[in-house]
Amino acid sequence: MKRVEAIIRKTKFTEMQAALHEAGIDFMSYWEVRGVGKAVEERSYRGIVYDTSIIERIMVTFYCQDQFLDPAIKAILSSAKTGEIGDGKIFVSDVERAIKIRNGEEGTDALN
Amino acid sequence: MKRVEAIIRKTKFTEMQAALHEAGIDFMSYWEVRGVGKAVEERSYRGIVYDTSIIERIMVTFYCQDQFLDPAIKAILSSAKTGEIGDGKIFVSDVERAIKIRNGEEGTDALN
Amino acid sequence: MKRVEAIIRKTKFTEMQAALHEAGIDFMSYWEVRGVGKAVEERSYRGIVYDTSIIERIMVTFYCQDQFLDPAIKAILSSAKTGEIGDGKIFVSDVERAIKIRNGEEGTDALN
Amino acid sequence: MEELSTTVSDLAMSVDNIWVLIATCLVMFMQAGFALVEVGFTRAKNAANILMKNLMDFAIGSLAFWFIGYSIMFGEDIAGFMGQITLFFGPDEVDGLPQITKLMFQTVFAATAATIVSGAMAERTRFGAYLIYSLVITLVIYPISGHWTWGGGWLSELGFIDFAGSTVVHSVGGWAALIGAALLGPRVGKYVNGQAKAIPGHNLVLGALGVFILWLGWFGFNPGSQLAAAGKDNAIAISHIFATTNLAAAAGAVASMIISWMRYKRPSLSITLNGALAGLVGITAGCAAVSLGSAAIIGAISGVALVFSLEFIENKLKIDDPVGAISVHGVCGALGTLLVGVFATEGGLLNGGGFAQLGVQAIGVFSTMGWVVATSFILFFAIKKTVGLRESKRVEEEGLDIYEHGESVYNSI
Amino acid sequence: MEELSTTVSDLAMSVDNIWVLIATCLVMFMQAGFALVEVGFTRAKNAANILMKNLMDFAIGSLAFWFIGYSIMFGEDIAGFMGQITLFFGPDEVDGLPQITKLMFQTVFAATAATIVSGAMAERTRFGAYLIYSLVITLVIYPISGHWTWGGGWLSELGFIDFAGSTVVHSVGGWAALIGAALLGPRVGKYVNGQAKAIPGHNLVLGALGVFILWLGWFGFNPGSQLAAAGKDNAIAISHIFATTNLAAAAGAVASMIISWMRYKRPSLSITLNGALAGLVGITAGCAAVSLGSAAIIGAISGVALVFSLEFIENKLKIDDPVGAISVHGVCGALGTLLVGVFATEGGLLNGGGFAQLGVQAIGVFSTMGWVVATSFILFFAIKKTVGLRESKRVEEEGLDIYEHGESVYNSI
Amino acid sequence: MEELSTTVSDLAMSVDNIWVLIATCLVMFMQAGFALVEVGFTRAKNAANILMKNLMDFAIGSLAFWFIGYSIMFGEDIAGFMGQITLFFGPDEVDGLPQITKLMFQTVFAATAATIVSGAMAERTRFGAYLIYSLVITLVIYPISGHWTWGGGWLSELGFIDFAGSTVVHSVGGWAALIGAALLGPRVGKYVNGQAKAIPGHNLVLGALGVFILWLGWFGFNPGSQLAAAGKDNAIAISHIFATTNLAAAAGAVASMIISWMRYKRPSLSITLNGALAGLVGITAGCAAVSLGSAAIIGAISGVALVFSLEFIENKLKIDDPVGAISVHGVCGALGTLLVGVFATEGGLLNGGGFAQLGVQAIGVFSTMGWVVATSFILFFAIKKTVGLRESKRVEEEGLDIYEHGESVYNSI
Ligand SMILES: Nc1ncnc2c1ncn2[C@@H]1O[C@H](COP(=O)(O)OP(=O)(O)O)[C@@H](O)[C@H]1O
Ligand SMILES: Nc1ncnc2c1ncn2[C@@H]1O[C@H](COP(=O)(O)OP(=O)(O)O)[C@@H](O)[C@H]1O
Ligand SMILES: Nc1ncnc2c1ncn2[C@@H]1O[C@H](COP(=O)(O)OP(=O)(O)O)[C@@H](O)[C@H]1O
Repeated sequence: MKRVEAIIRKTKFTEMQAALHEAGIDFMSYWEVRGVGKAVEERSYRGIVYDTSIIERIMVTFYCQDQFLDPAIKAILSSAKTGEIGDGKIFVSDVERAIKIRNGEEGTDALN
Repeated sequence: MKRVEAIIRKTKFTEMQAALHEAGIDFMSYWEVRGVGKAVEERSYRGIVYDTSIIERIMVTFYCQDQFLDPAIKAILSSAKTGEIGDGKIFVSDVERAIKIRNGEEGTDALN
Repeated sequence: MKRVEAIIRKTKFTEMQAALHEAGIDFMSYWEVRGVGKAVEERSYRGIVYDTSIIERIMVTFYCQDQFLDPAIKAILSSAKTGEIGDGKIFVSDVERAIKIRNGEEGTDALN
Repeated sequence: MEELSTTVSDLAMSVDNIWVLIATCLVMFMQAGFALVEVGFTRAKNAANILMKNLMDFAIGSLAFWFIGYSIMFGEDIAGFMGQITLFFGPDEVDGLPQITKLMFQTVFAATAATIVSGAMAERTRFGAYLIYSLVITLVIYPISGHWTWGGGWLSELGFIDFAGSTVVHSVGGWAALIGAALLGPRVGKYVNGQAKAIPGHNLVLGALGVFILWLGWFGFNPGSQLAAAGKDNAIAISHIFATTNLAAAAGAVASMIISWMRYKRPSLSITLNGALAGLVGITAGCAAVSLGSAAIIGAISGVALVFSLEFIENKLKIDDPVGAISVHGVCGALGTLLVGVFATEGGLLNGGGFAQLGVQAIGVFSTMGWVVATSFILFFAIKKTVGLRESKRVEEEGLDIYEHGESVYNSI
Repeated sequence: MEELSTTVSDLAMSVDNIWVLIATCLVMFMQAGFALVEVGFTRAKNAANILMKNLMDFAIGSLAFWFIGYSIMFGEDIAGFMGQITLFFGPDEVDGLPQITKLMFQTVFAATAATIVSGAMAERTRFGAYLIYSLVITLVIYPISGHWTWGGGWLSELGFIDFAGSTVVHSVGGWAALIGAALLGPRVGKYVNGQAKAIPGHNLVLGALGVFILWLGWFGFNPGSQLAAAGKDNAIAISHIFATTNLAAAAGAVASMIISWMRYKRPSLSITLNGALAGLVGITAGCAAVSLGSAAIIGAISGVALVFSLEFIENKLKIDDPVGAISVHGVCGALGTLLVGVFATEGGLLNGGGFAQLGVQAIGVFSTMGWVVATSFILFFAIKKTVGLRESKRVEEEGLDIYEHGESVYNSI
Repeated sequence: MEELSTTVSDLAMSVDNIWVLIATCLVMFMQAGFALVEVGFTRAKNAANILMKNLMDFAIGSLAFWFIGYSIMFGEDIAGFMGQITLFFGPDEVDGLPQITKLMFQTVFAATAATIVSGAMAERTRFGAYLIYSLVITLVIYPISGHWTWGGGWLSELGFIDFAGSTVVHSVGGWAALIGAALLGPRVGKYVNGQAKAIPGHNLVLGALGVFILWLGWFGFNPGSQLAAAGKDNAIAISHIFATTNLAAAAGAVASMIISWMRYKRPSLSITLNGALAGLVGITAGCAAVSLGSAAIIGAISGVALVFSLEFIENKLKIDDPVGAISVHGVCGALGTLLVGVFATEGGLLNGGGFAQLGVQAIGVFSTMGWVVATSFILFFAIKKTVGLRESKRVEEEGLDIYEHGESVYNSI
């Protein structure tokens, strides 16, 4: 069982959700984060002009069976990419247990 | 040392916090997320009726010693469950190190 | 490759970002969380006085190569610490894969 | 010469007319103030519901009051109890003021009474049930007790003083709120083992803006109730009322801030905002009858009473009133009306008038309270037994907005 | 005696003057209402852009209308088409009212027409392009068609009734919005495979506050358009207009709520808010010409029409209008103007007046529409081909605020 | 006949009275505008604190100005320096206007002066210290310099022109803000290695709404200062003032937008909002004395000056003023007052009046500045040395709301 964390552009979420759906991933959770990265933007506020590398991004997390991993990554790469700096990253790590609260089911059954 | 991530209904947070307290878990962090899942709701906006599976949930994360894990899971299952679709999931993974910023303590001492 | 999660005071973010930069960490994502911990504050609302251990914190997450880990932890400890209850924690876990969305690069190249 | 004299008297009427119309605008704007206070002092998940209720209070109220409410309140007196009904009131005639100006001014007052309840019953009432309540209070409950005092009914005969409606408007709303909130029961999670829990409002900036708007609107509510502005006496009167209103509000805010500072160790914004409103409600009955100094004292008393009333209703009565409407409008409205008997420049206890006026004030306060408690109990009870008053626990927990209205107020992405 | 008589007539003028100035204040405040509605019904990432557009509509509009707009609209008639231009209008003279009072009252009306468009073109228009549009509509498009009806032009000769501007102001804004939105194309993601998607506004509390402010402002817009308050007839008139305005708004809100309840199974806040505005726009033309009952009916019809118009424009025409400006101002403005021909107490179809007035109303509605559609098409097309009308996809996706203004409206830390 | 003549003159007074009372309402509403601007331009963690300060400015100010402030300012002149004190001013008499109307109108002006400071000292001042300041400025500092110009004091003898208070009100607030902010020092994190950092406000929608409300309120502030509306001359005057006020605001907004566009490459909302206010403050002194064209120019000059003043104070003086109050009210208030000497239709430098008036204007501006700088320095210094002016670093970092008031303004769950 894997946990996939993808940090993406806010505007790419809908497309990515559709692509993940194609790849068999129907469950996920996401929230807004601010990212510090290479993408730098100019801002001004009341006369102070400044550069910021802090930009708004969405963190999407989903937990899936190992065999869904590669299609899911492909789906993200194809849907969330613009090719410009600031597209974000995908991180994969291992998860030991999953439990569905509604009925207490464990393991892969709990993933969806 | 384990990291537990529970995605639950917003309204169940207070009850769950109390139940976790009983189970010896007094430290946690949480934030609001949006979840894509089986629970589907109907919305309308300015004349467009649509279904959405995007619902508001809370992501609760806590880090605990291994022996607290099972009681904690039981506590969540008993307090955050309604039995209806949308109750959410619990995911457990492994954590390597924990450090308390206040005094630099490491290991299980750092957990609380 | 490690994932570092640090839960810190909101006001310490800017300092910590600078310290991490010194330690070679230039990429991170953060968001606001509420923490349940030892720090207890008194509040009142419309005549009800109550204590709460729920306080606002920032969760900072970054993924880095193993050799950056110790300097990064040191940087956090030195910059985000006030010595008073409520300073927060650092948790480290293992990450298996990292992929850069912009160009599909994998591994340590994807981290920055 | 005669012609000129008519022109002048028409002109005086025109001045009265624009004064009352402007006051009507200010009072109408109070609807926005109430909406903001209520939405700010409750949770985000019920914001659409509250906004709808406030909008409908005014929309339905405008139609209903025009339909029969106005004539029940101001129609020819029938036995001191109510007025003769005229359907769809609105002749294009002048009777002191253009008749329609009076209709409009009274409409915004009626809507104020109705809207007070919405805050106390917030976050758990079925929307349909609320609409029924809102219709009935504007059609019947408010106009009848209003007739007693303002429409030439039995209380006005007695000499009951309620210049701009501490009792006629605010207490009516406040007591209906009391009954409604009591019959509904507290919100899920409000009391845990009999102990009241704080459920902080989601946006106090909105609440504060609402209070500023209400304070502004009260400069229409009270000085507008003079219903005239032309001539020296009227000019002095509205100016006096303007000042009593403002001083009472100021004193109410300061007093409640000080009390909150003493009792809860810190000056509380949520209390102070309510305190300003308490001062305003408190002075409404006596704004034309008391001196500036007395006004400040009445405001301060209201501000102090508010804090204790909030605690009493929350901790002793265990009635859950998310915005404090019962304390602000019911309790301080009644208190302010009674205090007219104490402070009135003519006839007040402290000005050598004895207990007579105070007695009349008490009769007015308690008879109106009795009427509203009885009728709104019947109303809410009937609603409860038929269409149902309260939302299901599930809907309440997830928020009324999504289940009742299919919309959420705050959206991202 | 003569002196006294002059004093009295000056006094009457003074009463008219303060009435119109106060109405000007109320209408000016509608700018805040529009800004809030537009910002609330769109996404957070474009909030600074919308606020800037609304602020600039009023700022640029004030300067431009003073510069030549006012005189084009109200200057001495040239062939029924436009007025004689006077640069920087503003003599310190009285002509019925102080001339500058008229300038100010008309300025806030002109700014209203301009600002309507901003909502329909929200979230994707280049800021510079918008400024050009805003300047041209206030300088030329609005004053010329305005002259036809209010400035002594050919429509006023025909007997076209548009008391406060359902057509002159609202439809002008609405049709310009239609053309602008059509030429711009829909926002990214609005239509997926030809199917309209909901893009909910980010803060409906702001939207609701905006609607309350607009409702308030309309009490300046319509009764202020009487341009007088002194004397019995004027007093009755403004009072009547006040009531028709309010009843139409109330009926519009209730009607659209009911329709939304029936069609979408739940009473929708976003629809009901628009419904109140629809009622207000609908009654604007006939507020002085119809009875209270007819006003309520016109409001209700507008509220119903609104819902179907929103659907039609969104699903059939596939024009993306984030705030519903085309339906509210264009469609309900035209409809309300036509309904004067049906409901007018004098000359209305239902009051035995035959089809004559209705015919004239239709001429007014469609000629104004033709003018605006033609000129704004030329304008937007010219902008499109020169400086460009629409932002790049990238900027639109990330939000106009950061790229156009370098600022975000909501900030934490 | 005689009777009729009295009726007419009473009627004229009544018209003046309602005009001034309505202006009072508009100016009172500016309190909400200031609260919104200040809360919007600062961070969420200090929102309750700012709202409390604004509420208390008005509440305490109302009581204090009634107590002795008004009579210090307008009581019988003592040596050109201050008025004779009368405790609790408020006789129910007419002297031109009802005396209490004057009290109310001046009260809302005094509260305006007080509230200006709150923004400049935001996010780091102790609440108790602020209350002391607020009390002292309304009781003493403002009334005394106000007396010089408006109460029959020495500046009015000289012929100093400050019609509605660019100097008397705004600069007084602005210079007190300067001293307060300087003595407090900058917020934690504002200057890093001597370099100013942006600390963006948390909600510019609130800021923009505040600016719209202030713009509206200014139509009471300036035209209301005529203190009369009846008669041809007054009608023309208030109408003229209305227009100069509006054009200056519009020009200020446009000018500052253009400058921000040139200097920072994008049209900045935060600057433009301040620019509109700069134009309003700038025209306040001369609104009755200059032509419409001059008003637009004064507005534009103020809008341009604003941008450079903001930069100068932030980068050169290194005084941290979160909302720009010093620049908007202090600098543009002084500038606008001086420009009366340049543009006044009668006596202005450009209208052939020579340097005389300009000299007098300079005396007025700098003597008032001197008074305020001196007294507020003493005041803030005394507070600093006794109860303490500034919150601890810890409290400032975590936010004043929780430690000072025990409440947070935004709550979820
Ligand atoms: N090592 C990392 N740890 C945590 N978040 C990261 C890391 N690298 C990138 N991110 C997130 O991804 C976002 C985009 O990264 P950025 O470097 O700007 O562009 P790109 O991914 O195209 O190289 C950042 O703003 C940040 O939120
Ligand atoms: N595999 C998953 N990965 C991430 N989040 C998930 C996953 N499965 C469920 N969730 C989260 O849990 C929420 C509830 O899940 P849902 O399928 O609606 O109900 P249930 O858990 O009762 O089956 C989802 O909205 C989502 O936020
Ligand atoms: N075991 C844990 N799991 C998750 N979050 C934790 C844990 N321990 C602490 N935190 C987070 O760190 C914050 C600070 O912790 P607290 O106990 O108040 O102070 P300190 O870290 O100084 O002991 C908490 O509010 C919570 O957000």
